[in-house]
Amino acid sequence: MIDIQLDEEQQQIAETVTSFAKQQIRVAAREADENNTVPASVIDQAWGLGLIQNAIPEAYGGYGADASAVTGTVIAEGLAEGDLAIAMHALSPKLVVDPVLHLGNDEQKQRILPTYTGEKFAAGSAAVSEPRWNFSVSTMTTTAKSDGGDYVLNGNKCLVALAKDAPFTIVYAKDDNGVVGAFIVEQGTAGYNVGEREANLGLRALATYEVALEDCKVPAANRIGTDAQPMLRRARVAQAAMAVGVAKASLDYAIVYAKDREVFGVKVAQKQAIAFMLADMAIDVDAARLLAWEAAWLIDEGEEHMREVALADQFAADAVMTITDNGIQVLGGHGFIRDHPSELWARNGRGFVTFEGLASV
Amino acid sequence: MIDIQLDEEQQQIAETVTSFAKQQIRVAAREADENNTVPASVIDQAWGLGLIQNAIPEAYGGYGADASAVTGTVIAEGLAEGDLAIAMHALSPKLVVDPVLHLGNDEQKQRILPTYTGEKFAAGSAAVSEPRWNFSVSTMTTTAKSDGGDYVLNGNKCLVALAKDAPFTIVYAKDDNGVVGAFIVEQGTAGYNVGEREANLGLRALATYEVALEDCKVPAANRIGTDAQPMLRRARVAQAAMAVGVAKASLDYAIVYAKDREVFGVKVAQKQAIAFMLADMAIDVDAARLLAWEAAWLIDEGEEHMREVALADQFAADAVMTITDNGIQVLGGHGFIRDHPSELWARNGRGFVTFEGLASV
Amino acid sequence: MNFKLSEAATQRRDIMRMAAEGLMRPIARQYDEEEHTDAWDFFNAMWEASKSNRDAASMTGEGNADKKEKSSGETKRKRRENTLMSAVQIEELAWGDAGLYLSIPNPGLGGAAVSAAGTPEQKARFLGSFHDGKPKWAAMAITEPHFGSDSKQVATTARRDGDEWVLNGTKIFCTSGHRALEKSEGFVVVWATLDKNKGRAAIKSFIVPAGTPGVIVTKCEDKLGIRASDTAQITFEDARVPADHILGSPEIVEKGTEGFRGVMATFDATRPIVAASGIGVARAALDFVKQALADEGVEIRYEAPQCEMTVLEHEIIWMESQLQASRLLTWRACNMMDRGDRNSREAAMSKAKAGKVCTLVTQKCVAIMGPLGFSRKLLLEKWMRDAKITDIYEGTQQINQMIIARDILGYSSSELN
Amino acid sequence: MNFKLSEAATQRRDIMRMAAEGLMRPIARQYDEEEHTDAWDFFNAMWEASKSNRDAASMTGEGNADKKEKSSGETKRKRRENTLMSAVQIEELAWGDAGLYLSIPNPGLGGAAVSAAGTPEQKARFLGSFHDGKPKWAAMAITEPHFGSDSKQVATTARRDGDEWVLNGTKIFCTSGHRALEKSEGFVVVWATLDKNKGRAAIKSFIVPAGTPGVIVTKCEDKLGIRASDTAQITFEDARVPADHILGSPEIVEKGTEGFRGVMATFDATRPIVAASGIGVARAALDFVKQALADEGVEIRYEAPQCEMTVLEHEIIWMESQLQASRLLTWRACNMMDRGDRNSREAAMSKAKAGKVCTLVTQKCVAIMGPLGFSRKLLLEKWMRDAKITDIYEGTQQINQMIIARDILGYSSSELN
Repeated sequence: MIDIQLDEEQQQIAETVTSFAKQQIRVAAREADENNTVPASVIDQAWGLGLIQNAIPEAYGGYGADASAVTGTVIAEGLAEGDLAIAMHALSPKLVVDPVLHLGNDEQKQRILPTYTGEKFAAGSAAVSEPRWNFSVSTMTTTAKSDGGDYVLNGNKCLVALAKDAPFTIVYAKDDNGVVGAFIVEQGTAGYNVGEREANLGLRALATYEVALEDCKVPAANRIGTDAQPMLRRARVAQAAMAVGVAKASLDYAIVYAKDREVFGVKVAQKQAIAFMLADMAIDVDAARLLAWEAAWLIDEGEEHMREVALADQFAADAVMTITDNGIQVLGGHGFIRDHPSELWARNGRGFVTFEGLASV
Repeated sequence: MIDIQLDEEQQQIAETVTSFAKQQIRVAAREADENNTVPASVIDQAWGLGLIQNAIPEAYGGYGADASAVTGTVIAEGLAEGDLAIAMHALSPKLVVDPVLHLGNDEQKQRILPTYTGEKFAAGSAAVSEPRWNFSVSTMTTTAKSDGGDYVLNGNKCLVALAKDAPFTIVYAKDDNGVVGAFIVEQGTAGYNVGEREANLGLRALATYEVALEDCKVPAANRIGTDAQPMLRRARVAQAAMAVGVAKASLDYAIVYAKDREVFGVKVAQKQAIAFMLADMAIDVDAARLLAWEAAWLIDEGEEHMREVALADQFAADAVMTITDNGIQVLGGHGFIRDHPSELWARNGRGFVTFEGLASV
Repeated sequence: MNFKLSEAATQRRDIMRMAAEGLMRPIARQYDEEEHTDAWDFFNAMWEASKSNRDAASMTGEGNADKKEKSSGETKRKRRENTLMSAVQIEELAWGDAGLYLSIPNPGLGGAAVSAAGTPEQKARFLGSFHDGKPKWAAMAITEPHFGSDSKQVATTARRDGDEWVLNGTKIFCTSGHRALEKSEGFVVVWATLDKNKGRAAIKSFIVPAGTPGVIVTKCEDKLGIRASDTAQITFEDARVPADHILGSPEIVEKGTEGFRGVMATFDATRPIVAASGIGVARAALDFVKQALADEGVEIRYEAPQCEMTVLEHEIIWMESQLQASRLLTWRACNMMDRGDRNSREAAMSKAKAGKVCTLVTQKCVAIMGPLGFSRKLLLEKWMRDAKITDIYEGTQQINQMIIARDILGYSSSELN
Repeated sequence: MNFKLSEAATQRRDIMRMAAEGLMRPIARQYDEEEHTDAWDFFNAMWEASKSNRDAASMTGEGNADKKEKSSGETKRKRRENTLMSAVQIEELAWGDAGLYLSIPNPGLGGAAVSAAGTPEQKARFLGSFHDGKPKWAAMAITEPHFGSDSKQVATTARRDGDEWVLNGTKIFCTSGHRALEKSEGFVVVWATLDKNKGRAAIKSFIVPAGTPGVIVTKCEDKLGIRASDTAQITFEDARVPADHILGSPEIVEKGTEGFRGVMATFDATRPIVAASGIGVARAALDFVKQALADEGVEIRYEAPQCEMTVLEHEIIWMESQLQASRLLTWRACNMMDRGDRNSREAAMSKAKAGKVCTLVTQKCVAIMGPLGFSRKLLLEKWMRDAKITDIYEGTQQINQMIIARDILGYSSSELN
């Protein structure tokens, strides 16, 4: 029976995450952006919430709690409401944990998951995007050639988050049959060459790199499942949820500003042009969230979800663009100034349309 | 030097045409739509303005005045501001006159043009569209096969305006080389089979038909020029101008209504949501007109104009959709009622996006 | 969380789809072209069907369907899904034909008012008649020529004269008003003021049965779309109804606008239903286009990269995402109502979104199909005309934006208007 | 009617394009990353260039370029094209770099005010200095922390004390204010009120030269875009200027808001120029994307049928049509100004349209180029950041919609606000 609401546990997680995001993440966001660094203390605190460990079964050292995609959207939205770069850094372990957990075999789980159940935060990474204007998963050119019991990876990746720090990076590449597969690459593997740190429009605090894969050899046992599409779809839903978080942050800030600021003798928010813009923003924040929930729920139920993920992804990417742009517009000249966070959210939000979801970061 | 305004003569034509449209055409529009008939008296009056005859040189019985594409847009916009169906009926001679005048040879001019300089209105017609969802000029399937000194036309056309009345119809078809050509077909030619009158969403007053061309043989001398694209582009600009006329009608009516109607103690127009909507409509009416003027001016100057025609066409087709839809919205429930003309303009305006411009009508 | 229809809802949906396909689609074009005629075969069939189905009310947009269940007291709070089920069913009926769906003989909005504010005696008498006999309609008459959404402007008067109320004034945009008053033994609930100087508190509603002298249907509107539905203009000239035909108290309690608020609150139930009907129309258009494309072998590649995707694919995906967004917003609003939660904001959101989306989707579907979209041979152009009303009635786009804005800003109607 | 640039305008355009390509593009990224630094090589070069070109004013957005020609009296009314030429040139400069364009040393908006309202003596003294010496800037200080567009809210005060005016208050969003006051021998024109109780009539403007004690640039804003341009916050603490530094009369004429209106009217000149600068930025992005696509062999088929067109083609055509629409609206507004016709509505239209279009076009260009669009290796992301200001300064989108709406509705500011 249709029941469109979080259950009590999810509701509690949402509240915990959102309050952490507002109290700990958001206050650090501007400085992080200006200094191109995510503060380690915030990441440590986030780690302390156990969001990653929760999803890992006790057998591998985790807490064995809720690993559902729906709960994943709740966490992703909540943290992103604080700051997208910090949220992505904090959630980077999921780039490795999620594929291994849901599609990996027991040996892979044994080998990988305990890294992400320790006392301290450990980064994860994924290499999806390639530095071309027309990159998409279907046009991926990175290859994974079978070579005896190994795969040899070749290609150039970009927007690989935390490529220097992560003990494991999941590299997406096309195998000899043209199927996109996911390959576990350990830090230090020969041919896994991390290039210079990238400078981007948004997500400045998040360390992303170009990675050149040059005859990078990994054992066949490092391939997770066969077709990587399900993993990428799961990641895309989480990204849609992050887009919702960014959009919501921008909307809420605009509401507070518009209720505070006067123009022509009344509050800005009392002007229909602004009030109705806020109403439209609110509608699309909610709509985007519902689409993300539905797609996540279908994943959890093991139902067909390709189409719904595409719809959620597309809607959220468009919505966050429009909403964060309006978030600036409501503030007028002040929206253009970096004293206010609106422009930061607009820059970060642009990422969702500029590359294949944000599957890579 | 850039000079974006009508010259005095064009200004005068604009005023004449607009006042005729408002006083004679618009009052007849609703009844014409409900009864599926354009009243002959209005067409006769329009004929009396000499708009068609003006463009025809004295040598062929015309007045030898301004035949420029720019003036064409002024006339098209002005009449369409009255009613699109009536405007298209009144201007139907141009479907024949324009191609012959600008791209025909002297023999064709001698043969055709005097028909359109008489005391009485004579209809013209053109057969472009074909009854398929994905019709476009480039996917045209009607063929004109060379057969000795003749062309044999085969194919199905739709939205052929006044196909039963027009002494001449210009049929567009692909020749043996795949070039789209324009062929003069006289009423009564064997194989030119006019089907049933069509029933459409809009333009209900305008008599349009499906036409089946079945081994319809016309002499080679009936082909106008070689490539018909320039004729179609000229027609498209006129249609963009008609879209402007329809949009302007809807805007102006909405303005008057919104200034008259009260809501919550003030005029509807005093509400920002409505006032700003009207402002946006006004911007796009003007923008669409300027784009149409520019494209027409380039045609008149003999400059390259393919791109500008496409831009003008696209912009106008989109703009008339949005504007006439908003024209209904401003009236609220009354916009949905046929006591007001807004819904008629919305229905008529839809034509511009539903088929290859309105090149065929 | 659950995004799957219950078995019961699925069954109802399937039944409605059968009715939509079997009874409505075949006559949709006819009753659009033949405006102001009555589809009696259809009306009778639906009347019969609803007679054998005591939940008729729930499929016809009253939004008060849960009342019954609540009174039964048996079902757990969590298990109610009546509003949602209404939305699901009405999407199907509107998918069949929006004008015909609105014309289904039933107590409609008039009945909803009686059900919400009537005495047990009034309910028994006026709603009871809908269980038997010939097809009947009941309608709601609020709007007047000089106002639309600003319903405190009611100028129709009700004057007490002995044991009767005497009504004078003119109402417009009364859905099914003609059928309620002149084509059946139905009734119209009329808003009238006891005292124009006393504002909202003086506005009361009155049950006016068919056959009341002085009640004249002066016009049935010619409309852009939903032509099968009658939209009546009704004039009241010293129309007299018995004193007990007033809904609620006849007293004017200053500041006491609870009655008025109650009526406003019914929008929380009806708006998601209107949204659902719009979604049904838009889905009809989209389903048609997708089928036509599939027949031509055109595949929609949902995961194609932007740089390879055709405009057509992009448009389809855009329409699907917007339509699904509207549906989820609608279901959420229904869900909340079924749970007994306040849903004014969410109801307005579903309506605002659906109003815009349905208008755009049907326009785009017409455009995609080229000459075929423009032709009255297909239903596409009709769906475009039908869809537009979604953005207008039960509060225009702008009215719903206002409600949402007030709610998110915490503003009263005097702070934002 | 004529849609072709004159030879003179073409020449100027080409010269500006050379400057844009040769002088601006190579340093655009640097001065974006190194916010709050000064591009002295560029400033000096432009200063030299403008010295040898007495029409410098016309290329820097003052919009009062025609003044000169009018006074010369030689050119026929019909032949003037100065405003248009400014628009054409500024589109090129902004195509080079919007932040650097705004930083070109020149009398700017401050100079425009002196030129419009100053005495011959004031003009000679303050504008004359811009013909020689080192690079100079003049700025306009209107906005204050507590207001944006509602300029009658000016709270900065001017008090007469003997032969001097004493200014107190804080101004923000003063373009080139830092360079005018601290990086050159320039000046700032400051709006201040003689009496807060007397509204607009009491608002006057004062020329405050660099070096005036009590004038402190308290902050240079960190911005989303146009980072090469300085946006100063200036505090006036008992800042004293001679009595003859007031522009216009010191008297407060009740109801006499001509001075204020005059200032408002300068928007009619500046708005199309701002529109042109936005168009320049958007065209930079679109040119880049089109070139990149052409390099990859991707052809844009303008006449492809919708059903075959790719999203990419459609986006490009949409962007081109919107951008050309903005340009034509802008040129029309300039044309009217050059003809001496009132163009308030048309100026606001050009600004409103360009503001929206430039924002969208640059966003779309970033999106089209995928990972490359997001990277700071290219200028695309920068153009997106730079473009957004077009929809904000010289009146936000909403302010311009208001002006247009008032004009088409025939409403006063009290009827529509």
